[in-house]
Amino acid sequence: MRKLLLASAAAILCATGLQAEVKVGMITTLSGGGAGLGIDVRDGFMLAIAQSGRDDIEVVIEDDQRKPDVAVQLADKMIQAEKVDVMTGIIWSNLAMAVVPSATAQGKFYLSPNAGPSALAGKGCHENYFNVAWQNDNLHEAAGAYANTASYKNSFILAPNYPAGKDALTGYKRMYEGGLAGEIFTELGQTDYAAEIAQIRASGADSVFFFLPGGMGISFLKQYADSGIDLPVVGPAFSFDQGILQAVGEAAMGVVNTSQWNKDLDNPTNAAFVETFQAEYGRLPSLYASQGFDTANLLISALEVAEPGDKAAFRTALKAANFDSTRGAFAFGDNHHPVQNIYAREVVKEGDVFTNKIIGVALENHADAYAGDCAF
Amino acid sequence: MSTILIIEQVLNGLQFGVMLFLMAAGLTLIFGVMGLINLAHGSLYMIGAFVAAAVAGLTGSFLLAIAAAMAAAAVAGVLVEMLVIRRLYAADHLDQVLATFALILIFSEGTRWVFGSFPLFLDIPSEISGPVTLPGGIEYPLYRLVLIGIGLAVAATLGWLITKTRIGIRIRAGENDREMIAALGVDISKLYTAIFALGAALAGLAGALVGAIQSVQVGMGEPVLILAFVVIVIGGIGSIKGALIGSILVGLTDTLGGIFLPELFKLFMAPAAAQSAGASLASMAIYILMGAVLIWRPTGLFGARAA
Amino acid sequence: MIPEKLLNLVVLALLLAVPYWASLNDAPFTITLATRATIFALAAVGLNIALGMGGMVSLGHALFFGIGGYTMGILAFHAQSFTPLIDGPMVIEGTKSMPVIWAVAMGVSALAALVIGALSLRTAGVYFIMITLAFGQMLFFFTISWSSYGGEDGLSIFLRNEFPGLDTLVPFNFFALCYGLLVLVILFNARFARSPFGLALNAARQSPDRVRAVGLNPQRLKLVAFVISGTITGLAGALFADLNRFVSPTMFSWQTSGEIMVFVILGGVARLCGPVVGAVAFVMLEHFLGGLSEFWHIYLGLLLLLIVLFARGGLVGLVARRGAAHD
Amino acid sequence: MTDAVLATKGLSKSFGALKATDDVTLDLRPGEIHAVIGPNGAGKSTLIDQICGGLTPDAGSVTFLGRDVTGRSVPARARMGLARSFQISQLAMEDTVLQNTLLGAVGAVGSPWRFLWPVVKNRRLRARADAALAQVGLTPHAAKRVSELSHGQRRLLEVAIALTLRPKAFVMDEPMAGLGAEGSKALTEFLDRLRAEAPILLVEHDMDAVFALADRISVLVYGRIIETGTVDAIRASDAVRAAYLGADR
Repeated sequence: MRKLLLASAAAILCATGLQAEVKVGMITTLSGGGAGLGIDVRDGFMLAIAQSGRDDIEVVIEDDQRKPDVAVQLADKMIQAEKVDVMTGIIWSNLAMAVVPSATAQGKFYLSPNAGPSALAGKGCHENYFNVAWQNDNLHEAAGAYANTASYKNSFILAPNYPAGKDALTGYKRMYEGGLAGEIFTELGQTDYAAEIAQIRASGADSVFFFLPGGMGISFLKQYADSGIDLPVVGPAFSFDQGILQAVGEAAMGVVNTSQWNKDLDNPTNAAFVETFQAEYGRLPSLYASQGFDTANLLISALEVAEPGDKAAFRTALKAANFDSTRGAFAFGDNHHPVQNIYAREVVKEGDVFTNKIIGVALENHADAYAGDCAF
Repeated sequence: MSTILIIEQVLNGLQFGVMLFLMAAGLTLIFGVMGLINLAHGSLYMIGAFVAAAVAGLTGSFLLAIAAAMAAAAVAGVLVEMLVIRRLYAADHLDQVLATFALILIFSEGTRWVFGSFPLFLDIPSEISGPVTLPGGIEYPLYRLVLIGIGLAVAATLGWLITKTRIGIRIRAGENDREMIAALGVDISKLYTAIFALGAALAGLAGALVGAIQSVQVGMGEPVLILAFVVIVIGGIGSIKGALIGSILVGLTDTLGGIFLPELFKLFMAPAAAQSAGASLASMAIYILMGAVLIWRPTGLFGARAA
Repeated sequence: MIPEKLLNLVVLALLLAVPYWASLNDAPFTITLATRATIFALAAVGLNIALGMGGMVSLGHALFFGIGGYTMGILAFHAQSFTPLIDGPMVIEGTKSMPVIWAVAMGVSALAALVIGALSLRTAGVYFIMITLAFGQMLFFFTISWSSYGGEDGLSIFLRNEFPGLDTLVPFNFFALCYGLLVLVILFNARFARSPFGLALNAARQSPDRVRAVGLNPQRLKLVAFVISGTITGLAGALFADLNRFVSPTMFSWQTSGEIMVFVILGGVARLCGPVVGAVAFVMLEHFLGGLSEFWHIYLGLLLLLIVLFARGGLVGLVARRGAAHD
Repeated sequence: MTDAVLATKGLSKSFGALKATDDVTLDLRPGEIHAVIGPNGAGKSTLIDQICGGLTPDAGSVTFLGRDVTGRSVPARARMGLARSFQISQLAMEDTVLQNTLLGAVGAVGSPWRFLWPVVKNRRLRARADAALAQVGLTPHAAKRVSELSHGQRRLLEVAIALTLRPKAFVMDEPMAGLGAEGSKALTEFLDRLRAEAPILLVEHDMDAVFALADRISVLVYGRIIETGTVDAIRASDAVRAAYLGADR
């Protein structure tokens, strides 16, 4: 199966002789420290394309190295040289902000498999921009909502000192009704959290909320576990996805995190996805992989109905979101961002592998706070 | 803010500092003796962490992992020295910067090629995990105390090595006069390789020790590298004593700056703005410290040699 | 081996001819690549004045590149959002006019270079390398948390800025502007190298004692060269921001400083067109190797190593002999 | 004393416990060559550095053209017309002979802040440099790189650069060092003519040259001047004999 898929993907990539009808440009992070996320999105996306059996979709994949200027250059290449119809793939909000406004202004459709900056959900929304993952605040809001149900009264909250970090704390506070024991902005890329952990210990908090994506979260959790503090921790799924959970190890056990997806979500699409992804790539899928998979299926569902050349029809087809999502029910709000359930998950160990288990719904049919500002 | 919290933060700064020292000591030796500016030192740190994670995963032994990390980093260091660096001793700093910049690219992507794109797992052995209670009722992670101990022990050993032993005399002689020690019949190229291996092993040790409480991932070496450079520049290039004092200064500035600057700003600003402005200033604090030291003493605190 | 002058002409002619061909054959991305190379070349020509002529190994030139970029970003951001840059008794508006943006970018970069140069030139050698790096890092961390202008997200400018009498949205037109500036700066550089100042600066690098003994202050010569160098790199930053219609703190990162240095050394230090050759080669490598393998940085690293170890004069040194030293 | 072009008074400089110069008082009068001799380590280089401004004395003063210049920098003294040559050639090795000489002219005219016009096309600078080269006889080598010159030619180039400053006084640090007998002889003859241009403070090891050229000689031993006088007086001095023979043994 693996060989077969690679062969077909290669055939698609090379587009040998056969005239592809639809060209998709994927700009994502495939090298450097953040490559794991991009690779998951790409693999999920390509799995869905292969499963659809359509050989008229050509996917051009490029590595943005997580550098905004490289992403912009690649976007120019996709639009000017490859003349793609649809773009997708970007992981990071700052790269999305660099690429998406100009791509949509040039008449391209953009389907976001991960980043959902607030600017693109509110005033800066665009009719050709569809977010298939979440608005950035969503998972933090869900964490705030979960904190209420767990009756936390005095949270200590921390995030890196950059826009997404500030959005995270805003998102948590939007839903959370208790008081704050402390609020800290850490340095972006910080690796040692001893100082912050000491402050948490001294603050008299009853819970901790943190948003520290990637390696920062791994470092924080390991050090937090070692500090002997046993306040409950809650955070968005980014620090607990399948890719990095193994690197955190025991330290993550029992932590509650919020996600719009989990591998035990009970629907047939998801069960098939988890099984085929694992068979194909030899690892469990992460939420990024599920987002890539859903993005591709959304695209395919729209292509069944309309051509990207017919913009109005294609847009309507995308808006309908008439595909089987790994998340079960899936719908777009008026600003083309998802309206979806967000779950609380708990980190558990299955055999030797650390993974997540759904423990409840944190927010039901949740849209984002910026939709009202959006007018196409 | 309580006294206990302040003491705990000072310990944190100290621990951060001694880990920086392990990196800075190698850098400053290599610069002091061979006049080489090695940007790829961070890659050796990364190699240490990755090898430690891989060996710990295979054998389950943390001690074995650390030994393997030091050995692997030393071997990588020797290889690099013999294949590349050796040709650069006579070259100017510019060539050295570029060549070792190239080595970073090769090491980073090479590591990703071998170990994949996902972070690796490396944990503290259970015997030394968890907190202990210090006199005065401070709860502090045992592992961090161990790190402080190891760091200070390495510093003491290096000090002894440099001032009291034969090889140390040669190293100091090499700093002062290369021709002279060659004339005395010391095989200078072996001495250089040995120093490079020592520096690399210390970087590997730091990578393995820190890897246990941080994320073992590609690119983890560069931020530490830059901090280590800040350290040796503050301390004065070539001086082990300078590296130790510089490390602790940087460790304390970084840790305490992050805590106290926002508090300070809260005295005259709205809390949210103060938090953000204080954090911004804190992230620049060590660079401001370094700039100030260099403007005050252009060759660092203990630097004699105008490089 | 061919004379360096001839090589310079060939390089500059090719850099113009390829995008011109592309504009006739509707290959806009080739023009984008050429523009990128041109702007990188401009930044590197700036660094080359400090590095090649003045012997100042600055690992902080990303700072000027970033300042140029943010000058453009901030001015254009205020212009597109119709908010004044400075409010109060004296209102300063943003602008979308390239010449104004360039002038401001150069002015701000020059000022920054003056302050940073004056402080950094108290040190020498590795200390100089590190203190320039430190200044770059300060601004990098500052812009990451500077939320009024997007912080780490950066700033997007929706439309390219305007140049009187030219439609800058046409890719070739914008390329031509950048190319024109590059040629101007190279011409300036060529004359500058032979001027009394260039002569004195060259001597200040090789033998500061001699320069002092004839009554000149080598530190002051170097400082002026550093300011000129930073100003040119700042201009390149403003153009780069306009090419991408986007600025972010990445422009300030030390890797950017390293890359600008790579352009210079790859091409050939202190060669007039060395930075141009280096930048073009880098952009082409990035484009073609990047398509070949996701681990292309390994090949790039190996190539750089080979250049440093076996081709000290860079690419220009491989094909051209140095022009007669005095004419 | 008042008519001295260059004079030092009580110059002292210590490095730790070592007194490199100790209460050195000497002067240089118009038209003369005043030689300073002394065994190795006598403090000659330290003395020159203090006279030219590279080192600040711990005590004492330097007077040049009747003005106290003790606090002035090297470039400031050079601009007043104090020209020096170095013991180890300080030349821009990658540049040509003409370029090196032009550097002197640029410094002499005091305006390096011209960025656009080629220095070789500047008539004023060019005339100065050409004249200086002609004076030392290096005109045929003007287009050579310094790295291609012989040792003796580099010495002459040092002098040529000094000449472009139209100096009021020369300070020369061992100009004969490393020259063969032939070269020394030629340079000796040249310096003999040069004193008409400006007086020379000649720090030199080569005794033949010193005895042939000097109007007066000062003997520096362990940082102190033990004797100053005419050639004959120095030849006859017991103190000098003792110091030299003592030092050499």
